[in-house]
Amino acid sequence: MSSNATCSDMFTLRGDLGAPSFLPWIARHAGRLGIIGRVTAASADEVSLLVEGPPDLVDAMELGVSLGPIDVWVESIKRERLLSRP
Amino acid sequence: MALSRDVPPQVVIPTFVDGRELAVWRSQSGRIAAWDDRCPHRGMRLSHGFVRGESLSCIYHGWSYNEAGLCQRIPAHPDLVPPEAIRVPTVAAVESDGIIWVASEPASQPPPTLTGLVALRSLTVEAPATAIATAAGMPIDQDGALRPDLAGIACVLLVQPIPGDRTVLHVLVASNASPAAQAAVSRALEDLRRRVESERLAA
Amino acid sequence: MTDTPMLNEWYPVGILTQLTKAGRDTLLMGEAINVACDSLGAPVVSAEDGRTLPVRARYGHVWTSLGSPTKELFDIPEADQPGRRLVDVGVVRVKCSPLRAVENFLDIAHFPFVHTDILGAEPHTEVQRYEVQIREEVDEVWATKVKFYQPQAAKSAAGGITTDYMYRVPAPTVSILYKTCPPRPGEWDVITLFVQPMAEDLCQVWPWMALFDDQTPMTDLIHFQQMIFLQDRSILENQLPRLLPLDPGMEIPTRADMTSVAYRRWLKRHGFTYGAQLVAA
Amino acid sequence: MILYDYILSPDCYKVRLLAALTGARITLRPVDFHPGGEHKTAPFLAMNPSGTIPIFEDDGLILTESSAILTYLAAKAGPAWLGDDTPAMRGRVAQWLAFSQRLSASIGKARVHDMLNKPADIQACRRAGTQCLREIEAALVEQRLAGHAFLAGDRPTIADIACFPHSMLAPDGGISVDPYPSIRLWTRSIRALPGFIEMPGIHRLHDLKPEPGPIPERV
Repeated sequence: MSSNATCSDMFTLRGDLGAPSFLPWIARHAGRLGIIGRVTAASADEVSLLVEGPPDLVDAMELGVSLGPIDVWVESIKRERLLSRP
Repeated sequence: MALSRDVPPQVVIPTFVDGRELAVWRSQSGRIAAWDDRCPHRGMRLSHGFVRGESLSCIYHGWSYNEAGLCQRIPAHPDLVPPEAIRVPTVAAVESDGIIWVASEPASQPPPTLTGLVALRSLTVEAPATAIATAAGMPIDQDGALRPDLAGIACVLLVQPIPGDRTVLHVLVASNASPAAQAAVSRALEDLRRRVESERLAA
Repeated sequence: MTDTPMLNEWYPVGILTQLTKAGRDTLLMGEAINVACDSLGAPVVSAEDGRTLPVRARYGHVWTSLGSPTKELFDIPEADQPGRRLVDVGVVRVKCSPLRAVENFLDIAHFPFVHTDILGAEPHTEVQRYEVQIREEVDEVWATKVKFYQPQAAKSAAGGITTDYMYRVPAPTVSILYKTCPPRPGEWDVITLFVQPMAEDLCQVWPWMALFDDQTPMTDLIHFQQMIFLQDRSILENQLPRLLPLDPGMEIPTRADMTSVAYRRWLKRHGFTYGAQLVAA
Repeated sequence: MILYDYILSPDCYKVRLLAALTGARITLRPVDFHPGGEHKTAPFLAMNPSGTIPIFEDDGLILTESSAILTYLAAKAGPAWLGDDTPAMRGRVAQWLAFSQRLSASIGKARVHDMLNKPADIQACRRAGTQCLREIEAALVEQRLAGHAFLAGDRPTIADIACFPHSMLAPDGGISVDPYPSIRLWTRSIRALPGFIEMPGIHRLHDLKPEPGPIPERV
């Protein structure tokens, strides 16, 4: 794996996601990882999230989001690779 | 908050500024840095870490950070170049006249000048600064210092309050004091501490 | 804080072979209890207010609960497998959250730095991708296909080897490690961490093992495991915050922390929050 | 030379450490101190009626006090560790060997209380332990003024080995070592000695090893 590799993944989160804390939390966590994490659609039980960055950090984003803030329960995350740059 | 001589290259120490826990360390080339004493990965105290070259590494998983606090290496993911976003919050640290000073807020003025003095030792007293000032029979001056004569030598005691109603005294003595005179000051400090602490126990 | 889901769980509170009639006073989730045996040697656990608590005698230890357990004590089938040596490692008290003690046990990335030249060594620090799941049918956290380079996996090993691990969390303060078993390819050595929560930030750890090893004297086995655990103790007592954060907003978990994150998710789902911190701080 | 040894005992570790530093070959016999209490069983009491470890055996000689074992082992395997033979040095080394008993009785006791649930007056142990650390710190300040990095002089001796383990393990018994900058530098000097070995709770200095490069060849 080259150190400059990046990828763009679409995360589809399902669960109990309606708490207002969640979307700012996502933005903050992406910021802490230095990657792009843009919410493209959000409802109380589904959030779509475009994540772009080095693959290891995209993995880290998935892990962080799977736990999330205490008033949110993420039941599942579906990941779809949109783009992969070596 | 510490004597330069007590933080030689590759040493990291824990301390406090305004109640905030800090790790202060010196790189191999001699640079001083002061950070939050907590690894952003899983919260381990960085003051338990180790210094290699110009980086401080956490003892738990070896995440290492350069002198600006930016993460350089995550050993579990050796191929990953850590983003600049992964960093340890830092505070300003400067060194002058053998003393390391830190400021959690941007300092409004430079540290006081302490020329003609040499750093002797730091010691922790289980009492607030006011109790020490009372025992020394003088107020703390605008530099945050007590200036008593101990064992017949003019001394400067820089006062660092730390949590738990404790105080660290960073002690300087006249630079022409002989090693024997400095040892006598060190013993006089032990005596001062005993007096302050026993008065507190009695009260 | 009363934490009903965790009150109803089983906890280790003593070694079966070391019970006395006078008993030993200890703490379980802040409540004073006494762990003793009756005239026939059967374990008896009583609370301060005089009530007798449910007990189980299993895996070398006495297990009890302050509440009404809805589940039987978890199963370790290997415990009854012929040929295994069962090792009571002894108790170690740690000033940390009981949940942090379990989480640390699930972590391999610290081996090169905390268990240097034993369980890991630089430059072999990479954590390969592994699999983590919550097994719904048994309601347990499992991490499988975990591999890590070990410099001294066995006394006979001349050089390092890559060791296979599996981790299992069957109860909020219990972790079971399955590890490649050098004398018996195809079998797994079982090394457990049974944790007694005394307070939210204080626990007692009772490691226990079921090994295929006819060679090593029992005391060496005990010392090895005590050595490993005591290398971890200074880490556990110096993590901030003291309680285990269930919101990772002040941490940066990476793929190497998958088991930790799965464990925290599982705790969150069940409301197992004794020793946990609910918000990021 | 046989050492009846417990991996978590600082007093046993002193002997292992000196053996490692001097290159002496000793045979370790692990004792099930905890949880088994083997040191209190008849065969061990026959060797050491006081029921403590370490026990050291060499050619019919049995020694049971760690300071005595250090003295014997140094005399046999590394006389430089006894210090030079001036009366002052001999006195200083003996002083710290005796002092180390106070560390065992305070910090050592606090540690087994907090770690292994052994009974103790924990507040009294912690107070006495803090007092011991303050005395070591003050002594090291004066040693530094004389240009010496070690307790008894300008080179390490068994005085350092006798006082080093408990000084590092004090946090195990709830006694902070943060307030002692001279102790910090002194323990670093010991950990940097060639041949140094660690014990649980005393980590090696990872900073002595350079940052590793990539793994040369991957299998």
